[in-house]
Amino acid sequence: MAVDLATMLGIYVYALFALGSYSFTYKDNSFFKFAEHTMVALSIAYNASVAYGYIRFTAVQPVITGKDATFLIPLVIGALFIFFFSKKYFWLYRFPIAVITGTGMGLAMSGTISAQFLDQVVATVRLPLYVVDKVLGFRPMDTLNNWLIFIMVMGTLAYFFFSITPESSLGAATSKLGLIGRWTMMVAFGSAFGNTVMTRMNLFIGVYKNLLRDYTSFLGLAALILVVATLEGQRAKKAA
Amino acid sequence: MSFYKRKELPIVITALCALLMICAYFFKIPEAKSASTTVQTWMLVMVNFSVVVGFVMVIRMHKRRIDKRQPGDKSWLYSVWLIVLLIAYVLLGIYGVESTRTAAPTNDWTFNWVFTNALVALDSAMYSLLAFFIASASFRAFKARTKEAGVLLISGAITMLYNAPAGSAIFGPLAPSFNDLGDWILNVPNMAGFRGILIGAAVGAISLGIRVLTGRERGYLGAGE
Amino acid sequence: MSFWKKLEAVDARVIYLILWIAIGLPLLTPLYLPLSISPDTVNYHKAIEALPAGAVVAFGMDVSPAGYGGELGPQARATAYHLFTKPVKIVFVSFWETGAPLIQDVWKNRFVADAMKDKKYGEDYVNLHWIPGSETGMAAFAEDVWKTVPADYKGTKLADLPMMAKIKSVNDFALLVCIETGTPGGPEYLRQWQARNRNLKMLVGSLGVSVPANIAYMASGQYVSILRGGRGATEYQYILKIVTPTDVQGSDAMTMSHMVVLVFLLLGNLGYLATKGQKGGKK
Amino acid sequence: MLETGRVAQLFFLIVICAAVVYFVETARRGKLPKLRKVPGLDAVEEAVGRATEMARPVVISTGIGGLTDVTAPQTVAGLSMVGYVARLCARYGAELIAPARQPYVIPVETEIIQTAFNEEGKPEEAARASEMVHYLSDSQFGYTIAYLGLLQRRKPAAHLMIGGYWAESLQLAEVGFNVNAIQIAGTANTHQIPFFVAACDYALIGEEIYAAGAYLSKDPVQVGSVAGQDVGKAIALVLIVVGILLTAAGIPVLTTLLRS
Repeated sequence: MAVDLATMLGIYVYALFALGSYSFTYKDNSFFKFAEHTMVALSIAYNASVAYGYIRFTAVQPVITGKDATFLIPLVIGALFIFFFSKKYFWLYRFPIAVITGTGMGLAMSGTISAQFLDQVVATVRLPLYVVDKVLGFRPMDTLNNWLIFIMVMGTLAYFFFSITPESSLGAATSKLGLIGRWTMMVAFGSAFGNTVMTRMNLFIGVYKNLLRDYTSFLGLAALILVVATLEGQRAKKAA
Repeated sequence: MSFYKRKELPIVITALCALLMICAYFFKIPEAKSASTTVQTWMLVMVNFSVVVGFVMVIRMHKRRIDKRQPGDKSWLYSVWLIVLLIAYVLLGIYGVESTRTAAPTNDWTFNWVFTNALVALDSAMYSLLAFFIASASFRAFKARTKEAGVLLISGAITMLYNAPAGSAIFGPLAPSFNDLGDWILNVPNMAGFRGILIGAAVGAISLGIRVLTGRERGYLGAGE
Repeated sequence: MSFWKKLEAVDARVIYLILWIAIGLPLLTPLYLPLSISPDTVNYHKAIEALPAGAVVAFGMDVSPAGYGGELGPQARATAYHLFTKPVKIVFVSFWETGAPLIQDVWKNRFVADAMKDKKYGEDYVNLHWIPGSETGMAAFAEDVWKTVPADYKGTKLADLPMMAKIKSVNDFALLVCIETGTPGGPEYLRQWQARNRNLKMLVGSLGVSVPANIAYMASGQYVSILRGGRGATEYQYILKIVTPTDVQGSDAMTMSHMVVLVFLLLGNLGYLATKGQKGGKK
Repeated sequence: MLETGRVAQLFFLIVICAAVVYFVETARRGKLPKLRKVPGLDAVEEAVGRATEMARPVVISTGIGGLTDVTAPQTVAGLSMVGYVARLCARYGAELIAPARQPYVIPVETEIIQTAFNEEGKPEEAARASEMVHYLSDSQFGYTIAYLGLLQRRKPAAHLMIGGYWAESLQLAEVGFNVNAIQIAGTANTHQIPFFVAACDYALIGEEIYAAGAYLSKDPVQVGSVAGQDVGKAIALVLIVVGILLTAAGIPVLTTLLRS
């Protein structure tokens, strides 16, 4: 299969950076540092480029063509970000930050109360504590699960009460309930642990698959990086 | 110090913007709604300027490293590479935007090539380093030293077996029951635990919001008076 | 030195090498290990099947390259394929700057490209590219699409895209599919989109790490269903019958990698129990 | 006038906000609400004591978060812990090492340590506070590599991590475990908590770090908001109990009300 030069070069660049990153598991070396610095540079430059594109066509264009001059306002306020680096005019930098924080905070607050507070409460409230199916009759397992969810949600909430001290009877009850919560969360975190393993492994498998597209670049670069890292390690040992 | 240089004015602006958003969400006031949409679209323009801060900060820091280089230490060369690449890729991005007359620099072939082959590789590989660390920590650090850690690890092990596509197969005819157990962990204790955490986090987010609104939380405005 | 102590003192690099080999094997030859399909994936599939003709679907490609390179790429491609085989209108959009260019990468997939053949850009689907501002961007989009996005990814004005004539705000969408890496993602859509349009159904393509939290949103009915990480992606591919040998290899590799971690966990803990009390000092 | 379906939302938003404002303001006026001691704090004193006995250092870090963004509360909680640990180190005479990632956290952290040593009557050590804070690197992985090296070289007897931790949590906890340190760790980043629980001797879960920070610092805004948030959680708890009983009795009135 004929592969054009750009694709081939792409495969090599991909392998260089992927293996350079992985070489950290062998030892810290020049390839890893090179990969790390490249990543910082490219990600900041990428974000800056798309930001430029957005400003250019959403705000600057309408102002230049006279279609919507009001965009001059955010352009000017946004430009105040530059004063972040001025000791004297630092205070100007606070204006765009104030607008951005305020808008974001206001939106998050109004949305959170329904999406993460009330809807979660309502979902718990709706659980029947005695489950009867029209066809199958009484459902003991579902009933038990609903009871468990009810108690475990309360336990988790109770665990995070901090202003009730355990001396009072209410405090003693809360801390007992909270104990259930702590155990519930241990099971939940176990589940989180297992699922994190899945994500990380899948990501590695994804990169591994891409590396296997071409054996020459994969094995060749891997060998090169291993040799260089070993030599560097020996030199560092001698120097020390 | 003059009034407008202090933090009070920005705090008032923060509060006003937040209140506008809240009003527009809860009340049927057409003026508030259209004002809030306008502020939102303005904010989308403004927020893009913040990349300048990161951009200049990283260049400054690496310039300092180059200036302070020690004889015999070659690590300053990485800083040179970082600065050169950073500026070159931004210039390429601007060229891409201008030459294709679109907001997306990735419409430029070269810019997109670097994105797909270099940035995607780096991002994926750096984050997947964790796969290795999880493997070694599983062997060397994740020990059931307490009952809690024991419960966590057992729940984790069941989840892993359940997640592995062929994991439950080792149970042979009992595989469906094992899958039920995996589902149960996810849907009952895990769900209940995370529901509690979510409700707590929602309250925490609202609390942070009101502290910012009332000027009791000022970290976001930077140091100084 | 006892056996267990020697085992515990093993160089971490040996462990890393075992991982390379264990995952490499199935990637070289597929083992065709069995797979079962979870109810969430079935429900995810059903929700898209149930879409009426002409329904407008938002496709939120909110991914980082790392998310896409791992679990979310296969999810996004399978979901796009499924949607393109249905008589629905799709609006692709991204609130992650890195996600937007990957929309085109999804279209390049063999199955997706095949399903797209009969669809017309501008009439059946559009790509509105990237919207900045994270959660604020979502709110602005929800309230007024046209004001937030003046043009699509190629710079075409929305007025020149016929299907956009009927799409003005979040109320015009029947379904949102969000393929999410992190923040902004599902919870932000809940706060800004579903809070404004209570009839908006949501499907979430979730990274494994986010599954435990997302289960709570699913149990409350806020999400119709989710795809559970890489496992969910593979199951979905099986349901849609778009599994390639490479996918099978990936799925086998997933099994192998999990087994490796499980064996390490088991050995490490056996060693710990066997040498407990010998160590001293440490509780 | 109100949007339909958002009445209950607005009501509860106002109630929670009012509770936080009330407790923060009364705390600022000097009436600090009493907080319970988070269990992990006893373990901290024990760990520092053990380090003193073994004549090995105490390492404490505040994560890789900042002080100006959404991660700030976590870093602040970590800094409160630094103050507490520094006081204990001064009292017992243990060596303190505080690795840092963000350059602008360093002066804040140094000052905290200095104050702690001064308050314990150790001015000579206080003068060397800036040597206790180690700036490692601002890049995530650069910081991690340097931190791991530090743990391996210095072999601390106590290793504390309180703050915003991401991918590095796992490696730090693993190496800390391998050098036989007593480890106490806490973060509000849910994904990282499992690693801390599995590899550390004591883990502070999520919001516990804020409560611990508030408990130690006695900062009125921190203490007040912890107390105010308790009201929010109590409301959720009461709603759930009342609601589920009403549902069981066949009266779904609460669900309707909450959706109004």
